[in-house]
Parts: sequence; C-alpha cells; structure tokens
Amino acid sequence: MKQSTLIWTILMVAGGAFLLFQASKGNGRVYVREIPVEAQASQPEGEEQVYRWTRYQQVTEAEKGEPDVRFSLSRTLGLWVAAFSTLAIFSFLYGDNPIYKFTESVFVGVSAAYAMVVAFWTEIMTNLYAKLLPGLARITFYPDIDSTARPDYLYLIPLVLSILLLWRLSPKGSWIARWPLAFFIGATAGIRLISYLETDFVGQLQSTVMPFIVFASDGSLLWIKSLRNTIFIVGVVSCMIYFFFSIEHEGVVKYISRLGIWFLMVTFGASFAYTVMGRIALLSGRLVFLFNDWLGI
Amino acid sequence: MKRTIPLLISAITGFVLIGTAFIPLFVDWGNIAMSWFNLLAAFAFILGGGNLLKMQLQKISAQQPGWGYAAVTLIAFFITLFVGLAKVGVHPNVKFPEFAWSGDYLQEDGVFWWLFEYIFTPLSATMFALLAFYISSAAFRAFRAKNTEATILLIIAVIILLGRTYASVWLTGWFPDEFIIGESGIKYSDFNLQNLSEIIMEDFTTPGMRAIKIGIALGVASTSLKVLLGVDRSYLGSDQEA
Amino acid sequence: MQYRIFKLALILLLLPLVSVSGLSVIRAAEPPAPPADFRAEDVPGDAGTAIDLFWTLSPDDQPDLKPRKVLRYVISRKEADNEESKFENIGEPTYRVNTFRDSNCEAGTPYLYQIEAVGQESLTSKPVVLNEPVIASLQWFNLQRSWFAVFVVLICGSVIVFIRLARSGKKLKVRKIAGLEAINDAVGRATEMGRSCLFVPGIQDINDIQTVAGITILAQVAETTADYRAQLEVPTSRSLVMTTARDTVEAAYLSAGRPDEYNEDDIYYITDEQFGYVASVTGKMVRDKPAACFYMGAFYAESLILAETGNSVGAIQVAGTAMPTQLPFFVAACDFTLIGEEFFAASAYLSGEPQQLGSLKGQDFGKLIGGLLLIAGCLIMTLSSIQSRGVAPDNQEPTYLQSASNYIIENILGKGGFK
Amino acid sequence: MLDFLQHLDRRWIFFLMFIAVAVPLIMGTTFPEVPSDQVMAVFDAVDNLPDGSNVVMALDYDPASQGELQPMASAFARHCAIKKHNIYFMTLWPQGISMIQNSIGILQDEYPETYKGKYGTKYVNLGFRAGNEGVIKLVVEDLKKSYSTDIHGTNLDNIPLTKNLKNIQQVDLLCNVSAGYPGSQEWVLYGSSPFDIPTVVGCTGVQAPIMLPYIPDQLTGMLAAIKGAAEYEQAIINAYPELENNPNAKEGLVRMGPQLVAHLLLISLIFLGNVIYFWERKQGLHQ
Repeated sequence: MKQSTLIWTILMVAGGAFLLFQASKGNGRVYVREIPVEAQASQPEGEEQVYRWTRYQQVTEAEKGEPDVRFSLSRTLGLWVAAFSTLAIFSFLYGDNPIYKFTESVFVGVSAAYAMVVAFWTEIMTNLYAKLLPGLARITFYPDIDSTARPDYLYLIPLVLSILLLWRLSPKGSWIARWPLAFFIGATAGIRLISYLETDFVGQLQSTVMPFIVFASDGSLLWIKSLRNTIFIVGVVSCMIYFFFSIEHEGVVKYISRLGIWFLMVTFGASFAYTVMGRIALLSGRLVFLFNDWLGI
Repeated sequence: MKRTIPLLISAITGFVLIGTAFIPLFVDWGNIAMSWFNLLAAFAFILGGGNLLKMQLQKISAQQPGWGYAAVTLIAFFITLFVGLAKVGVHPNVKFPEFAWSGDYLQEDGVFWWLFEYIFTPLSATMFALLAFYISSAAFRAFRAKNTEATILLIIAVIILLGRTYASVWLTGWFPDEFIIGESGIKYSDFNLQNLSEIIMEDFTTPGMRAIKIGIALGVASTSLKVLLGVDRSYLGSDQEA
Repeated sequence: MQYRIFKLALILLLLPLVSVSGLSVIRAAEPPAPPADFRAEDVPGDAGTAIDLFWTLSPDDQPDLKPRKVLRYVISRKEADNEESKFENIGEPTYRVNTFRDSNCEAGTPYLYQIEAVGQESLTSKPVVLNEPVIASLQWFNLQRSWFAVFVVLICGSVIVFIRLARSGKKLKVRKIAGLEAINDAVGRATEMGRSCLFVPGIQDINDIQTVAGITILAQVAETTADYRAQLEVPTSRSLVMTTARDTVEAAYLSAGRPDEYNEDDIYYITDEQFGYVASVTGKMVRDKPAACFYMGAFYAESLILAETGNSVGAIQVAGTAMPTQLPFFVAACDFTLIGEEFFAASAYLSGEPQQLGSLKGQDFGKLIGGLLLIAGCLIMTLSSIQSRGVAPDNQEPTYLQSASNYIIENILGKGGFK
Repeated sequence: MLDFLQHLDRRWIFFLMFIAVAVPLIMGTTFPEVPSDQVMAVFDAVDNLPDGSNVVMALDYDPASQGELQPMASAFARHCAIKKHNIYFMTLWPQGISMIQNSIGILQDEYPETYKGKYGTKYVNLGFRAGNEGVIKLVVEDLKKSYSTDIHGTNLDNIPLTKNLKNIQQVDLLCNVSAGYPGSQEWVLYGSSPFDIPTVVGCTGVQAPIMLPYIPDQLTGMLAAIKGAAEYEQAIINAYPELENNPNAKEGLVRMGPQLVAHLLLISLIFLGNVIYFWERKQGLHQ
C-alpha cells in the first residue's frame, strides 16, 4: 500500500501543478457584458419615474477586449467554487474524507432549501396566496393580477390540509397529519388505478394484438414480418406465463416459462447496456465542464 | 376518529378521481382535487425541509458523532432559504419596476441563482457522475456469467454496448450487402452489430418489457384498490405512533 | 426598319407575358380563397365543454407554394341567441391544419363559428360562417370508455373476491418460488462457514410496498438463521424500518423457539442518506465478511455497489426487488434474484396474509383475461389475414373475421366503446 | 498475473475509466452517425408540422442528468427554432427551471430574428409547478388551474400565446425530455395516451427500455440516451446544413467518442473479470 500512496501523491501533485499552470494562462476567468436596463413605472397615475439597473450577460473569452465587457469576480469565484465542489466529490473515489463529507453536507442543506424556495414561490404564492388574497398579492408580488379578481374561498380547504400536514413536525398530535396524507394517497391511488390499467394494461394488449402470419398485398407470404410478429407475441405470452403464480411450473408450462425467463434476460441485458451508457454520458458531461468551462482545454 | 376519517377521505377522493374517467360531470371536481393535491405536494417540500431541520438539530444537540457536518448542513440550508425567500440581488420585473419584489426569484445574477449554478449544479451532477466509476469496478469484480440467465444477459449487454457505438462499424461494417440464401430478403448486413442491437430492442426487449408493464399495471391497480377500500392501511402507520 | 418591326413584334409578344406576370404580382397580395365545408360537431363523452370544428383547406393552401398564400386560419365564435355577442377570436391554427377543438364551451349554449384564411400582409379571406348554431351537450356517461369500465370492474372485482375468499379461510394456491430455497441454502452455508448473514431491506421507508415485502422475507430468513443458529445482521436506512425489522426478527426467533438468541443490537439504523448508508454497509461487509447477503426491497443506484462488495468478499447473494432499472445488476452479480412480481409473490406466499394472497390471485386473474384476449385477438387476426389473402382491401366488404378483429382492437381494447 | 488482477485496487479501475472518458473528450474525436428509424420518427414529428405550430416543451430533468439530456433538449430547441414553432416551456422538476433557461438562451442567441424580444408571442416560460403527475393531469384538462401565471408572475390571460389555450390537448406536439420520475412515463400515462396528444420524448438510458413498449401507438418516437441525441443532431444537420459550422449543435456527437472508448473498456473489464472467475472456479476456490 505504501507504493500506491506514493503513486497517488505524485498524480495529485502533478494535477495540482497543471491547474496552476492553466490558471496562470488566464483560464478559469469569466467575462460579462454590461447591458443597461431602463424601466418605466407601470402605474400611469403615479409620478413619472424611471428605474435603472445593469444586467450582465456572460460572453466568451474571445470578446474580452470589447467595450462594455468586463471581468466578473462573482462568476469567476463561482466557477472555481464549482470546480472545487466537483473535485471534492470525486475525491470520494479515493476514499471517504472530510472534504467530501463537508461538500456532501452542504449539498444536503442547499438542495432541501432550494426545493422549499421553489415550491414556495411557484405553487404556494401563485396558486394559494394569490387565490385567497388577490388584492394583497397585487400590491406585493404579482402586480399583473386582474384588479377585479375576488378571493376564492374554496382554497381554504387545501390551506387547512397543508397546515395539518405540517403538524407532523410537532411532537404532539402528529396523527392529525394523516388527514392530508389520506387525501394525498387517495388521490394518487385514484389516478394511478385508471391510468395504469388504461395505458399499461389495455393499451399494451391493444398494441400486441397482431397476426402471426402476414401477407403482402399480392398474396405472397412476408415471412420475415411473420417471424418477427410471432417472436413478439410468443415473447409477451411466455413472460406473462412466467409471472403467473397460480400454476406450478410443470410439464409444458415449465418450458414456456423457461422461454419467458430468457426473454426477460434479453430485456435486462438491454436495460443493463443502456444504463451503463447513461452513466458514462453523465461522467463525460462533468468532465466537459472541468475541461472546457474551467481549464479551457 | 383517528382512523375512520382518513379512510373516508382517501376513499372519497380516490373514487371521485376514478369517476372522472367515466362520468364527464366529475371532471371538474377531479380538477379541483388535483389542484389541491398539487398544493399539498408543494407543502410536502416544506415538510421535507422541516424534517431535515429537526433531524440535524437533534444530531447537534445530542452531540452525535459527525454533528459538525450537521451544523454545516444547517448553515447551508439557512443561507439558501434566506436568499431565496428574500430574493436577494434580484431586480424587479421590467414591466413593474416600482414593485421591488416582482422579480423572478431565480434571475440570473441573483444570489439564489449563484448558489444554484455554482454549488447545487456541480455537486448534484458529480454525485451522479460517480456512478460511471462504480459501474466500471463492478464490471470487473461482480458481473459474472454464473448461470445461463446471467450469461444471456451479459452477452446481450455486450452486443448492445458495441452496437450503440462506432465499434459496430469497425467490427461488422464489412458484412456484405448480399442475400444469405437466394432471394430470402435477409442480407448479411442485417446482422451487423448496429442492426442486431436494433432487432434485439424491437423484437425481444419490447415484448419482455411489455409483459413486465402489464404485470406492474395490475399490481398498481390492486394496490391502489386496497388502499382505497381500507384493506391496506400501512400508510396510516401503527397505533403506537399516535 | 426591319429592326424596328422586330422590336415592335417583340414588344407585342412580350406584352401579354408582362401583364400576366404583373397580374401574378397583384395576386400574391390578394387575399386567399376561403376554406370550405366548414362544420362543427359536439365532442362525444364529455361534460359539454368542447366542440370540434372541421373544414376543407382553402384551395390556396398548397403544400409547396412559395411564398405561402395561406399562413394560418383564424377561428372566431359568438353566442347565437345573444344579440350583443360579437365574433371573438378563439384560436389560430396554422396552414395545412383542418381541425380545431374549442374546449371553452358552456354546455347548452348555441354557438356560431366563423373561419377565415389569413395570407401574406395579413390579408384575410371572406369569412365562412356555420350554417346553423351548434350546441355542446353534457353526457352522463362516457360511452367511449364502456369496455374499459368492464375491465376495471372485472379486475377490481376479482381482487376483492379473492381477498374475501382468503379471509374466509379458503386455501389459495400459489406456486413454489424457486428463490426461496436459495435463501435456506445460503443461510445453511453461512452456518457451515461460521460466518454471519447480512440482510439489507432497501433504502425506502416502511410505506413503500417493496420494503414491506422485504420485511416479510426477513421473517423467513430470521427463522432459518434461528434454526441454524447463525448470526443475522440488519442495517437499515430508515429508523421506522429498524423498528419494524426488530419486531419481525424477534417474533421469528420466538416462533423458532430460540428467543434467547435474539440480539436487538444486530438490527440498527445507519443514516437516511443514500451514499452514506452504502459506504457504511460496504465497510461493514469488508470487515466482517458475511457468508450470505440478502438484498430485499427498493434499491436505486447503490444496488451495484452493494452487490460488488458482496461479491468481492465471496458471499452468496440473493436479491429481490421490483425496480426494473436495478434488476439487471442484481441478476448479473447475485446468485439468485427474485424478479419484480416474483418478489411480491414470495412475500405473499410466506406471509399467508389474506390481503396479499387475494391481490396476487386477483392480478393472476387479470393476466388470465389479458392473455386469453391477446391470444384470441392474434388468432382471429391471423385467420382473417389468411382468409383475405391476395384480395385488394378496398373493394371488398369486410368479412366476419375482419370485423371481429377490428372490434377487438378498436372497441374492446381501444376507445370505441360498446357498439 | 491473475493473482495480481484478483487483488487489484479498484482505484486503478476508476483511473482507467477516467482516462477512457477524458482522453477522447480532449481530442474531440467524432464519428459519423446514421440516424435510425426511431430517431427519424422524432425528427419527422417536429419537421412535418407546419411552420409556427404550437409545441409544448416539457423539460423534466435536473443538473445531475444534464450530461445525458442537455444535448437532446438543445437539439429540440434548435429544431423547433428552425421551424419557427411557438414554444411553451414547462417543468415538473424544481431544478428544471434553469434547464429551461438554457433552452431559451439557445433560442435568443442563435435565432434572434424569430425569438429575440418575442416573449409571449413566440415562446412562453411557464416554469415549475409542484405535484408531479398531478400537474400533468391538470394541464391536459385545465391549464390555468395549475398555471395561473407564467414564471415572471404575468397572468396567462395577458399573454397572447396562452390567452386562448384551455389545455394542452390543443397543442400540435408535446416534446418531453426527462430524467426519471416524474417524466416521460407519466406524460404518456396521464397525457398522450388517454388524450391522444402527439408526443415525442428524449430520455436517459435508464428509462429507454421502459419506454420502448409505448412506441408507436402511444408515443410517436423516442431519443434513447446519448446515442439518440447524437443521431438526432446528425439528422438535423443533414436537413439543415447551415448547422454544420455550429459547434454547439454537435454536443451529443462529441460525447460519442468517450462513449466508444468507455464501452470498450467496460466490455474488456467484464471479460477479464469472467476469465478470473472461471480460472478461480477451476482452481476450486468456489467449491
């Protein structure tokens, strides 16, 4: 193990030196173009007022000499933070370490808060707050709401259910959270029962009904098409028999279900290959970020 | 009370939604139920955040091993939550500049956007990219042709892995465009790796998946039915919990 | 002189050409011809909220005309019996489109529709208005789904009936599941080698049915380990799963007659986080080198990390899950795998609970109906294709077999409904 | 030798994998692709629509799957832009908002004459709504119950594109790019299958086999994994050669290089692993 430690240390030092070299060449810097924004107040009866601020648009390094284009500290910092986070997670491959654990904890915190913020602004504010208090919503966050909009008191029901749901966090009386949960689960069960039966049961049967033997319009046998249809139907039926639990696997059934399991294995083989393919694509996506966006290779 | 009402709620909701498929009058009720459902789903995100908070706080107060990391999680959580809810660094909507809060919370250059772009994105993407490495070591150390089934699976996987890249052209691109037996309609080139992998996907994988889908559909239907009828009450939890 | 005559002749010759081309320039800026055969139909099987509109494309709406003479159609609507109502734009389908669905109708209100073709420079054709108003009417039952309703009733009904039967004490037969014997063998070998068994119940909470099925199988594993006096370890990723697993294992040791050998500390909670949990479990595997590993429950990307480590310590591995994406990895890396429904069937078989057995039987009944329908449909289609072999399809009345196979596909399995 | 391989530290395999993906990426190797029938079905579904048709682009993925799906989403956006379609963006994933911004970026930077400053008349960003399949169920029946405003808080009744849109049964095509649940399968189950909405999807390799049985009855076509993306890019380039010089339009094609080397590496690893396994079995290590 001593030897391997040495090798890995050399690799890491070499990697670090390469990074420094790339950074010294000016890579890993982000430039932005300044775009001035001028906005007129929307209320015509109010006093005329113009609001100004600047928007920034990221540009490629080639444009850095142009006017309005400047170095962006916040985005450059961001890029390096992103690169550091990427390497920190990759460090888990060498072994569990504090840097990995640190970034992982950051990830858990950020992602939970992110989901909360998005749910808050998109669903809760637009579909609950704006429906229950349209007047207030108009003067705070959503000036575009129709001024004639009336509160829709029907939305008090989901509000109450939601509060009951959050009750789960309290140490006492958390059984009350079962009511919204029951609504949630009942609704899921209802829509799933119908759509799965319609699309995945009846719909799949419909797509599978086809003739074993196919003829061309001139009456000659299309034997390749016939063979493929037959394989297809036999495949579906034999797999269904494998998953049929009311009869023992004896006699003919034994052979049919054996055929079924082979079909399943071919299915899983394809699934295996596609999953592998996807995982590799994810890695190349990440390396594209490191090489192109950060190191500028 | 603790059990009957939830059972009633789930049964009524479920059967109304089933009814929407057959009785057009129910469609509007179904839509209302779905809009409530979506609101509850949004609150579930908040519940998730709350749960995280609770657990990390417990960890810290009990000084469990690794509580320092729990503190890191909490700090990250609160910073993100604050900048997101307060729309820090977000300019208002151009159409309504006098409303300071009318801007888009994920606006480019906002602090929340920065956190998402430069912390969340690389972390989540890299977590998943690790899987490519795990698959490579599992390929070497775990995927064995132990029995007929595993052998078929691995052979098919190899054919498709090759057939979906340019290797198929290198290895089997030379298969001639000639009929195998007379005018049979089958050419040698129909069996090059690319075509072979397509044949496998269309004629073998699709029927297998179809049978699996039919099975899953029946399973989902019967599970849903059991929930609606109150036969399966596992979602209510055990009585001691209350 | 000759030259001038020639020139004159040339001008005379060219004049009509010029005027024709000049005309065509004017024609390009002309409004397009209106569409024809404009008609409306109430959408069947809805609550009276939608009307379908159909028309024949404007003769100027040609596929390869450049520039296009028709860019889009404008459809407007007004209430027929309301004097003050005016035509209001309700939609603008693009060229080459000849249908439109108005989903904003009120049931029982008569509507008049109007369509115009719009060409270059926003020139519109003469409007075409419907001859008579159309009313969207409410239907009480969506007849298009009548056959589907039959399926729903049959399948749900059979599940209910079988659960009742099982509760009333009738013995429901389920075939032997081969994977279950593999479990006993694995435990037996662990005992021989004097090493422990490891059971991983997936990473989902107890409300996931796969976790529940996994715990049922855990009961069987625990009974076997109690019999053989082997050590059993269960690391969990959810605290509720830990509690349930402890109850289950304790009960299993009790029924095996060895309550004293049950050790609560062997069933413990690690962490909710996916990779943290896996890192801890695999670390444990490398240290303790269990002789048998069981993975029963809902698994995600961690499946192959677990299976790989188990393999590298030389354990016998038995897996069971219904996650279609993880099954391939288990099949490739484990000695035995319970595939999808087999996993649930094994759980029903072991638990003997009426609701599990009943729904398993109900699903079998559904498969039976589906399978029979499928085979019947395929046979009828084959016969009909043999029967009408070589006959041109359009000049022939559909034969009995053809209409039968059409009925199966379009009505029973499709959206045709009873007819 | 075999003994050495048996006890090989798995970090060496990780290192090999890294090299297998990194080197072709740095070299930028691409290979010619021939679009398959399945990919051409997707291409035709977008291409055969009249210019300016209404397309819903549901981008249900997150940064974690960007490596696999971004090339598809970009190709869809580019293809729709060439056809001047009206695009409605939406997502069922909270992290999908930023993915929509990427696609809008393509519309504005590469096709400014059609899309720059045309928000509301050529494209609209509906953003995210919570509720997974619940959202689908609602938008196919009653869009405005779920989306009363777009992402900027503008009322949908004040946006020309959405003013008359009752639900998405009225659109001409649904394009979905999805990384899992909720995604392609849910769109088929609750949207395209019961209401016959023409749908094409682009999905990850993990989902691809699961989506296969829906083709062609419930689903018009599918782009499966990065290979599907590369073929689709090639199909677009074949039909619109002006894209030949746009390096961004070849994102997927560039990724096929690492894919090839990594697949070959994996196959040799599986092969080598099995050789060791059978050798061990012969030695009697497994009974």
